Amino acid sequence: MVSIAELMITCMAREIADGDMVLQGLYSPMPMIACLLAKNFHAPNMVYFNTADTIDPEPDFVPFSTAGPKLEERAVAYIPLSDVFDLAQRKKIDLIFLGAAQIDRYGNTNLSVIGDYKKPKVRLPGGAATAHLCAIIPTIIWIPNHNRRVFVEKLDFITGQGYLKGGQERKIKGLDGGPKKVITNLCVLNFDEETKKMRIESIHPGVELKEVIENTGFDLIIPENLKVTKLPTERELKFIEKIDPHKVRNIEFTKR
Amino acid sequence: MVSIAELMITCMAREIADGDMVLQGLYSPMPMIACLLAKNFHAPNMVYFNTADTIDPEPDFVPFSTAGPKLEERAVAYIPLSDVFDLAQRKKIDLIFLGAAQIDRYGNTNLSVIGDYKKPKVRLPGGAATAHLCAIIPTIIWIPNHNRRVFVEKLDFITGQGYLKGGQERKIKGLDGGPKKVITNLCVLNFDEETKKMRIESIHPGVELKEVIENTGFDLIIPENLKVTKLPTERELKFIEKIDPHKVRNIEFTKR
Amino acid sequence: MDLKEAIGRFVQNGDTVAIGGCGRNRSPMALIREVIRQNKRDLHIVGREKGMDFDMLIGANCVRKVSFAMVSLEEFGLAMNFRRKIEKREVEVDEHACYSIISALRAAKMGIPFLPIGGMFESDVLKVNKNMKEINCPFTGQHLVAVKAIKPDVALIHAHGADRYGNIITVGPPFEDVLMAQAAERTIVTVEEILSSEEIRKNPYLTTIPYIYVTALVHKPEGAWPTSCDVFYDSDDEHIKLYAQATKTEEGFKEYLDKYCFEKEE
Amino acid sequence: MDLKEAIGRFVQNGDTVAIGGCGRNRSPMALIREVIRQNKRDLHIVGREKGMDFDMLIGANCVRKVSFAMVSLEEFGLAMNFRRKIEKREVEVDEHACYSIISALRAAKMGIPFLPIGGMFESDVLKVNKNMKEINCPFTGQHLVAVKAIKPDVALIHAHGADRYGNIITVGPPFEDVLMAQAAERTIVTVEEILSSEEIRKNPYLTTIPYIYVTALVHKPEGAWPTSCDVFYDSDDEHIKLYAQATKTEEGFKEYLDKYCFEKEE
Repeated sequence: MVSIAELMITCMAREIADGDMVLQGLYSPMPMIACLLAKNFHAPNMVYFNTADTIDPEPDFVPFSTAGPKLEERAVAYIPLSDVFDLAQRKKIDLIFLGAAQIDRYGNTNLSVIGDYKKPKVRLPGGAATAHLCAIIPTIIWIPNHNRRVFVEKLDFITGQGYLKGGQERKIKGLDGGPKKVITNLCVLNFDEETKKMRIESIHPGVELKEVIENTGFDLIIPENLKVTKLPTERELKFIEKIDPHKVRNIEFTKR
Repeated sequence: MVSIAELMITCMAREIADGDMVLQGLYSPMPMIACLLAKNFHAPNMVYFNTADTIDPEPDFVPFSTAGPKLEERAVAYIPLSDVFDLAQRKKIDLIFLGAAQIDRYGNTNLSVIGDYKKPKVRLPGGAATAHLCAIIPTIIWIPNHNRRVFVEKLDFITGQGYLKGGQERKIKGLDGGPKKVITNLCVLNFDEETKKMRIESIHPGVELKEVIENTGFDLIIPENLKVTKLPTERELKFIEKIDPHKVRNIEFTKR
Repeated sequence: MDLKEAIGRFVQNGDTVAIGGCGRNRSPMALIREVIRQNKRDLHIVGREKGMDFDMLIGANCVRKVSFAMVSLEEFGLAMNFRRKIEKREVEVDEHACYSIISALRAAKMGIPFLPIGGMFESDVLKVNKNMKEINCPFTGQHLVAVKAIKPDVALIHAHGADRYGNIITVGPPFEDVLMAQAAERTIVTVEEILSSEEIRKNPYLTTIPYIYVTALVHKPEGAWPTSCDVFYDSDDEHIKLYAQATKTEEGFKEYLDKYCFEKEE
Repeated sequence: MDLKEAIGRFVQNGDTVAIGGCGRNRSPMALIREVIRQNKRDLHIVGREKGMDFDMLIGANCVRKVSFAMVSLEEFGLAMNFRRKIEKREVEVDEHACYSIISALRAAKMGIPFLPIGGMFESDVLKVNKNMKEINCPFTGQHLVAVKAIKPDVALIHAHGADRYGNIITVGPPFEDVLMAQAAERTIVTVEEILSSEEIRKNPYLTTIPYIYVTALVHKPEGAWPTSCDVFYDSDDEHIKLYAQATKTEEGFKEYLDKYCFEKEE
């Protein structure tokens, strides 16, 4: 039995190519495990940066806090996050995983406020690296709760730059990088090359297309041959279980 | 018998007040020894920075290269020179010792070229920290060869900012710091408070006023009661001998 | 020096205070609690990705303005004091990205009034934040964002070891701790262990924050509790969970403060 | 990898080359000699306070342009090749102060096209250098100097130890070595010792230049000779004196090169 966390982690790991320089941020349990998974399977030469300021740690198990001391174990070096951001500014970072409280059809994200900025209904935590990095490097957005409160027609605030108003606007405005995929608990999404509108790439096993449509507050592009998300292999699952005996991977789904 | 190096070193050391943050640069043998002298005598709480990127080293003897490994011994920390310059930019550094190939009556210095800049008669080594630091922090200029080729009416090139054209010009231009003293093999010089013209503070024992005047290519202000430079004490001399058994202090006077 | 004297002498009402650590790791919690006990007011707090430290100071009414890229209790939920005070407009918001906070501190460390950076464009964060302005490179014309320096009056940091002169050794991640110490006018550091001066002079390459940046040193083992301190201890997640639950109401937070701050002897 | 392959593959004619070390300390001399043996041309060399390394490259006609704050043989006199070639106008001069060189490299490291600094005003260096421009802060109006980034194509560095992946440990002064490695597109490092990966992973806080910045690693004991390498060896001042005397004439320098560079096996 594959849990949704395990499936999402595997989807994230598969976005990492061998040799990529990848950054995992704070409160990013699934990306953390995805990085370790990728490095131990198909991407041994990836460079793994994280919020514990280390490079390529080899912890025997993962911590709950994704900036926690366990992520220092057997690292080859410390690197302050500032230096990683410098590398990003030089377009040397290939990927970062970012979250979103709201997302629109063009992959713009909100992590700042629900309601009016000056008089918010809900003050959210803030976007961390989002507003800087989404303008310059490729990103993967992960969303553990695919529903209409998250997938909205219009954002209350743009923290993270997606494809802005779609089409070539992002390019015209001189931004680099941009959202490559959105990985949720229901499906994997990408963006149409022309319009930059969100498109279903694959639906997770057991999920109905209807479920995805109903839980999305805007129209998704549905491709002709809808794929089913590839499951993790037995070996991948075993690795996840080994590296995460305390089920850190589930903390976005179940209360601790 | 006190050597001229020992006298100049003592003069430099006396410009360091307890608690000062002081930087010694490259090819600065006498300032290096002056810093160690001051720290071991009247200024135990000074902070000693140097071109070996260390803080407060306690070498058993001084190296010939003033960025040499001996200056790492028993330091409390390494600090890249970039961080020291950052401190200078925040006006936290109290003093740096700088040299000069030419100097004018207002303490402007040339370390770049003799002759035309684009077609120089002599291309000099360059000012190192000079052009940046002379605009922002107090400086002491040391000159081991007080003569008319060095003390000139007009510079070929202003590397280091002194009092510019004198009077209040430096202040008007918004510069901070500025040259406090010029310490030579003949005398100690300072600057008139109003005109910012160079003035004799004291003449070294055994040197005639005439000698100073003849070796200076512009008119110096001569105060009414001309002082004689204070000699190092026996204890100071002993310390210099102990810390400098290889006579690094003399390399600006005699060939190695 | 003890906590009382360090905070009493070196943190003033109205100060801009940079706070070390990241998330629930190596926050200077003993110093934070002392700031609250001494009822400091109108602080402008500055940090990159913060948690309970910021939330406590805000909840205890110490804070006028908050400069941040993220404030959260991670899996334990929103930082409720942060949320409440901003929704009530009782705290001024200076919202940043991680890198713009870092750049603001780097500018202060370098003694320059701004630093140009190459991201942020088209984010509403850039639109609402008056401390960022779009500029062009004087050489290349490249479109950039100027980030205004944030100069901390004081930095609060927890570290591993130091000699009595304040030469600090950290063996864990630097976070913004070193940068904050370099950028601030004054720096207060709590440490797990006091080392001899001889140990420091034997291995000067281990010193991460030289004494020249350190104003006050307090020997305070477990000074980061309930956050983690690398090789010394992990975060006390049970306690942070308790905090998250307590702060769901203002009353709950008050009870928490009474028990774990005002009545705590340290 | 050996010297030949490292320089052959990663240094191209016309490259901007940042060179580590300071004065006669920890210059990457074996790499410098290999650049000369391979007859690289039109290089733009960059460093803060340099000596024999710059002078040799200039004398061997490898250099088109030199960015520097000082080039000197200290007590052994002027760097005569540097002097001659500039007086003959055969090398382009990009004269800096220490801090503006550092700032130009810092800008490259950060990926921004310029960095503002707060000194240099009223120096003729500012007047003659086209890579510095006076600007005003967009927030405060403060008068500043913008220093244009210098992006090295390659950095040459000598260090103490590394594992075979290129995680570098330096225990001496950082000089600009770390900054150059971070700023450059490619970095070539010679080291005194090769360490095991296990040693590196045991103490990650000792790694000063992580492998991500290192393109090529060459195990080259005494790779800094005749300059110093901290705990390993001091500078060979007799040899530097010999160099200073040889370079008094162009013929003398040629003989020196033949004997100590072209005929040297390393």
